[in-house]
Amino acid sequence: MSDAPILHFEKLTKRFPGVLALDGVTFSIQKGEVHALVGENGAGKSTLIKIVTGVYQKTAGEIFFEGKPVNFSSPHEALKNGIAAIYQEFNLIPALTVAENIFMGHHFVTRRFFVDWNRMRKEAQELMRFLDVDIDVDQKVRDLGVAKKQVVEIAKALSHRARVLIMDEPTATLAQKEIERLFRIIKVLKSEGVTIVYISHRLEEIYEICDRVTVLRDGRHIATRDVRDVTMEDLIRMMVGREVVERFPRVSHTAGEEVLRVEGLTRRGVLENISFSLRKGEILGIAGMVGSGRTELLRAIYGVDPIDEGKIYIRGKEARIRSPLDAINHGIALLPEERKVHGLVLLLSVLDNLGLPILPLVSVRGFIQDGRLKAIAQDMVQHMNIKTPSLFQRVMYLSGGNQQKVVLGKWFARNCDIYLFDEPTRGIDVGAKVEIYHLMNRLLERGASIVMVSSELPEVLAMSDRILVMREGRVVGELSREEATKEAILRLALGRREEYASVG
Amino acid sequence: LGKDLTIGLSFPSLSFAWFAFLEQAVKDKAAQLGGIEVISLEAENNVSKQISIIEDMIIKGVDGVLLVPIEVEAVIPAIEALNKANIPVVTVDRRIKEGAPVQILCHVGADNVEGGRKAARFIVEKLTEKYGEPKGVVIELTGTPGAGPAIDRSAGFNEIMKQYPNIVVKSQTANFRREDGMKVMEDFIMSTPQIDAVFGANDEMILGAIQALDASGKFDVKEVITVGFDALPEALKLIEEGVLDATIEQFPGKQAATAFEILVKYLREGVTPEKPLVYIEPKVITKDNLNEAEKSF
Amino acid sequence: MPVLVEEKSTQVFQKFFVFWDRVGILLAFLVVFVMFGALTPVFFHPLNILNVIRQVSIIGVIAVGMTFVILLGGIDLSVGSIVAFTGIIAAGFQVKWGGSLFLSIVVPLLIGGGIGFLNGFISTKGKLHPFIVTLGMMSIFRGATLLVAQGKPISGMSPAFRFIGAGMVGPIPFPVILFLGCVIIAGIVLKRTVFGRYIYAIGGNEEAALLSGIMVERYKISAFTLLGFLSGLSGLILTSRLNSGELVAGQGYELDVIASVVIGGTSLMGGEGGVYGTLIGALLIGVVSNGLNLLGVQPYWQMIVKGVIVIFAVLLDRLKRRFRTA
Amino acid sequence: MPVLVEEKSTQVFQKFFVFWDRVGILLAFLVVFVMFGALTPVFFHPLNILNVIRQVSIIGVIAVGMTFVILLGGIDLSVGSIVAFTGIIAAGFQVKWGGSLFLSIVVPLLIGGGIGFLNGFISTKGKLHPFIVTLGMMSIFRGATLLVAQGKPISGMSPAFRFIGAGMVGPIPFPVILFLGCVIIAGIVLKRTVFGRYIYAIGGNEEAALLSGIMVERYKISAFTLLGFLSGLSGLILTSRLNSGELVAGQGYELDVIASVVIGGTSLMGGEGGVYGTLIGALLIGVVSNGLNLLGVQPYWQMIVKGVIVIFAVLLDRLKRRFRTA
Ligand SMILES: Nc1ncnc2c1ncn2[C@@H]1O[C@H](COP(=O)(O)OP(=O)(O)OP(=O)(O)O)[C@@H](O)[C@H]1O
Ligand SMILES: Nc1ncnc2c1ncn2[C@@H]1O[C@H](COP(=O)(O)OP(=O)(O)OP(=O)(O)O)[C@@H](O)[C@H]1O
Ligand SMILES: [Mg+2]
Ligand SMILES: [Mg+2]
Repeated sequence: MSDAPILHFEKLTKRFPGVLALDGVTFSIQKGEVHALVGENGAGKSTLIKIVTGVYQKTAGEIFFEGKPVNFSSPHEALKNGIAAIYQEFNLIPALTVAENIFMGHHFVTRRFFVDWNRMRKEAQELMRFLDVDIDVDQKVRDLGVAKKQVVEIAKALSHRARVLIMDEPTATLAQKEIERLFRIIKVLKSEGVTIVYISHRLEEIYEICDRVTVLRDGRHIATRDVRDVTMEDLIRMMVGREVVERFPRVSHTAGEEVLRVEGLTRRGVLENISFSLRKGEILGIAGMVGSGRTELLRAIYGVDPIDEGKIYIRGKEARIRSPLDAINHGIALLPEERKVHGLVLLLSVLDNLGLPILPLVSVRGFIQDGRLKAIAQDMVQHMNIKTPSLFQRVMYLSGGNQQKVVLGKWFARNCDIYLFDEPTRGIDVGAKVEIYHLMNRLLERGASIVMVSSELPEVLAMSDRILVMREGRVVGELSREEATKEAILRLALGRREEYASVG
Repeated sequence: LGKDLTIGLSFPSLSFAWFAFLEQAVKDKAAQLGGIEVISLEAENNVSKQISIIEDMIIKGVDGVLLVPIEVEAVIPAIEALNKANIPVVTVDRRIKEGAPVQILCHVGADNVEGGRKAARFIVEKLTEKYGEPKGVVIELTGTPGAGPAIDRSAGFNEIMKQYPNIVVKSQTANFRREDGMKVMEDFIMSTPQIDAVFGANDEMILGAIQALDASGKFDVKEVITVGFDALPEALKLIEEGVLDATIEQFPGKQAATAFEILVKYLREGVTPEKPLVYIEPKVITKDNLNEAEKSF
Repeated sequence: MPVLVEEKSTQVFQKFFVFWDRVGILLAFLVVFVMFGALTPVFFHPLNILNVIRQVSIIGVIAVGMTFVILLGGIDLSVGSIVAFTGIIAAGFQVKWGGSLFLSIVVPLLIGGGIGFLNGFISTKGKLHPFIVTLGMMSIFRGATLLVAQGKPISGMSPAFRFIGAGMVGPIPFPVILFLGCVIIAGIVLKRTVFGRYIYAIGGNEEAALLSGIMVERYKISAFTLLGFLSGLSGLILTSRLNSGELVAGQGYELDVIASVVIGGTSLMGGEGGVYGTLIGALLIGVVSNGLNLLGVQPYWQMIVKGVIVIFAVLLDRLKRRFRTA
Repeated sequence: MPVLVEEKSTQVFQKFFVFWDRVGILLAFLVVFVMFGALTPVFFHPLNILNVIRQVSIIGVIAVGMTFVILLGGIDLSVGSIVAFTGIIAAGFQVKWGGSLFLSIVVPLLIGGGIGFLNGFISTKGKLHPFIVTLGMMSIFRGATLLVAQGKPISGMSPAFRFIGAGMVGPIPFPVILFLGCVIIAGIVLKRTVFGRYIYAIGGNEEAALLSGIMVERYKISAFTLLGFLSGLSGLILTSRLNSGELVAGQGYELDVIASVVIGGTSLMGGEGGVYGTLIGALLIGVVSNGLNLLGVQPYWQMIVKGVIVIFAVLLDRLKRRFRTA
């Protein structure tokens, strides 16, 4: 590691209408290091990197790249100068193939304008091998699950062979195995002299791979330290500005009667004969590897995707759920996995998004009672600590984590009996996570039950009463709170112990 | 079943009632002559569609074609094709360009330029009656910009009007549509304090303009000299009521029937018409000669 | 509690942007308005103003319905044909089929709504883009109009029927009242009712709306039905105003109507916009046409100037985006 | 390692859907084609087939360009006016301004491209929806056409010029060669070149394309320019075929052109579709019209039947979605 800063920020400031996203930030990133960028949701991390890559233009201050002041006007320019980024949100073209997506922006060219498909595919396959994943590069991105999409994003960033690689929450959508793989790759890149800027809310990861860490809060620079020199408690305190005592505040309840039973649910090619039950007041965790069908299971129960076989019982009675509205009428709520695609209406305000599922409840003869709606929404914003200039801010202008909170808040506002959570704390900061866990506890107290799909094993382990493990569209095991360990889950999820196979 | 002749009829558009009369006249004549199948196709006022239609008729193998060209020039390639296929063609109403290197059995039509002139002369006459000399403000509502009849009628109209320096002509297009005639007239009513006469290049436009004048409260429709074109039944009715002063009759029924007869005679008996051009003189229809109108009721 | 930087100035900013969002096209409109007024004084005459609004009301009533459909991310090309068909039906009931005022008003409105329903039903259930469905319907009902009328306009309405398009309430033409009434009601519906908010949600993100428990298809069909109904109303106004059921009625309306909505700031992608913008958009088109006529500009130049003004007006409006993202 | 369930059968499925995706509208087309052939035998005659393709080529050439623009998520309403304007310019060079064959071909093409460039430039730089920009341009260039021609058509082309629209190469009409040539080249460009792939990328997700380092604006402008150029080519073909520069040429083309593209399966949302579909879409429209003419169906009924066939054809095509999501 050399000492010359490859990137230096001097009093960098960014103002959006109504928001000061970055407020005179000054720090440097050394050449060849893995530099972590941490901070609460809305601290300004994504904004910072988007200014570096030319997506946004800075309001004031300077950026020095390799000692020279730069001001990229587009990502195109940044890429040409050797700075590549994986952004927080997917930037893939659903209708194009994996290979094309990877080489988007620098197609391999043979004779002048023509695409060299063979070379492109070969190089894509090589990248896949390097990443140690099994993705058909000719597949359309549309047909990939979230985790695979993230892998494609990583491959895409790697394909530029950039000198600076910025990763904005690359692991938020990955499961354990892929994360380990990513870390191996980061280490390889580092040994090749690539500088990496790494943003994550999973603080353990910082300790695993990063050399130094910079903390932002409310758009201001708080500190830049060697990772060795700070404890996680210190880090959290710097981020949040206060002490966080307990990271997984699970209060145990005695589970009540059965509220949901799924029997032999099958969706050809995706889900195979799945049975389980959920009792009042419990959290049922669902773990599994990428593409194991967890998302599909929740969607099938919620009536989004049609099922081929199987029955769903709610409080003992068979329920015919054909649409999300049917599900909602049965007291079921789904928190979808891809917030921008399934969870939010980006053009609409925080108020409108929070109000979406509850409009009929706060209206009289079709007319919305504005006061009631606003009161409920204001309450949510406060409870969930959603950082927004006002209730009327469009959701598209919120930071990723705050958007996720709006998705959650939408359903907390409506009393449901059964909550299906798909990666509920994706991209949410440490402090806010605790808030969400508290809220989940409160839901349980209220008599609701939760099915929680999560790729974050510590979360699943700490919060679940029971854990189902899925693999290849089947349930391959059920672990009680006592049996559940990281190793046990991984063993089932990876399929090394066939005797656990298929319950039900 | 016993039809020995198939005749194609191609005309611009059925959305204008004038062509509906023309089509009806052809069909009546066909029924009267017997044994003839008429394939009538409208071209949505689109030149290339009309050419396609004629090409399709050739392929279908019609015996003869009765054609109302949308444009004087653009339809010539299609007539070339008809010639090549040895299918006789009679043009009705609008003539193709003079001197075009194509064979036309006969043209039966009225002269739109002459119609325009007649309308102008009528207005001049009325203005002279009113003021003792030809002067005043005349509104001209022209047809769809660029369309053949619009060009011709306006050309004839202005040719005469130019001879009278004391007559001010204000022109604006109303696209041959009643709605636009009304709208444009409403705007003229706002901008023009004095309006002595209005000429609509078809009856639809003048009918719209009359609605506007009537509703304005500023002009008395019966006072303003109004002249239309086409002699639609509605216009004739207004003439009878004394609201509309005149309309130009081009005798679509007579044109169509004559043309059709010539074509059938040629096909059945091999008789070529004596005159290659049959002009049916356009006529100014007023309250005095209402019974001369074709569609009198 | 999230502490915001510069809470105060923020709100001022917000307010300004919300204001500009609303007035953007209004400003452009005022520029055009004043310009014409300066060039030809009679333009400002109250009678002329009412004249313009009356002229605009026929397109405007449809544009109100189109706002709903475009907010949903849809489009409807059949509106002009619906105008013609319902107009002919109304004229038919007035003149040929017994002359009942009631039937000649109610039947066309129902038919308009019915055609709209079909548009919505076929495009949602068949998962076809409404562009193509309504293009087909446009052709079908243009043909049906000619068929019903047998190629001839139908004229001669009763005085009661003529009130719809030509009547006055005090100094105000009745169509103006109908039009502005539609705008106000639609404004309230979009802003205050569940139906309205759902329209925005569906237009913004159909999937998210579906997962939030909104019956997306039902609302889509409703919006198309509403548009069909309002097109029928426009057909009544036009027929009554012209005192005749016209065959070419409504031809080309679809472009004017969509232009009104889009100039008014509603996004063709759906999810953004509103009916007050549409009002301004429709007025802008009407005012330009009226102003150019008053000035006596030649038809050829009218077309050119109209095109230029439309582009410049929206450019002026969209300047706000500059400010916003800068 | 994540292993997909039933990898094999999945791929077979995939392949089938890709196939159906491609042939969907082809199937609908064949159904219509065979139906007409059965009703009127002359329909199948080679001369008639060539006749239809020639008729279609004027719209078809534009539709090829429109495919690029719609793939980008754009739209262009000005194509018909470009046809008229370039046609008049060509006729002007042929008849009035010296009669140079070279100028009367090259200048209109350049002007077409130039108008297209303007469309693209104003809509991308001004961040305006191309719908409204091209609507304005449609009006501007219709007016400009009338102005240049002083309201009268210009006729009398040289035989060499007439070859473009009326010439034959062996038994094949020259416009057919031009049209099919455009389709093939466009097909290759879209499939094999960087330009083509970027068109899909931008249409699929503009922001992602931008963040991936694609110069989005440049490609958008290029696509509009290409469309303008091809509209100019269409204007040449039409003027040559009619032997006259017509003022009302190209009126209403925009709807036929867009319909061809959409019927051919290209999504109005952008990112999906292709030019072979457009070929089928344009042929379908041409065949329906030709077939109905050959059958001698009455005008009123033609409109109705056309509308019904278009809707049913796309419904038949879209059945595949049923299969896919089932
Ligand atoms: N385009 C925009 N317009 C207006 N405000 C914006 C915009 N983008 C971001 N912001 C605001 O800027 C602040 C910083 O956002 P940023 O996305 O950088 O946060 P972050 O640190 O990445 O948070 P997270 O961990 O949730 O991703 C937030 O308050 C956000 O609402
Ligand atoms: N629209 C789709 N079309 C075809 N295959 C799909 C589609 N969506 C998902 N799949 C496939 O179905 C399988 C299950 O995906 P799903 O997203 O449910 O997995 P998961 O367990 O939730 O994993 P993760 O969300 O972590 O990716 C995956 O192999 C995925 O590629
Ligand atoms: Mg972020
Ligand atoms: Mg998932």
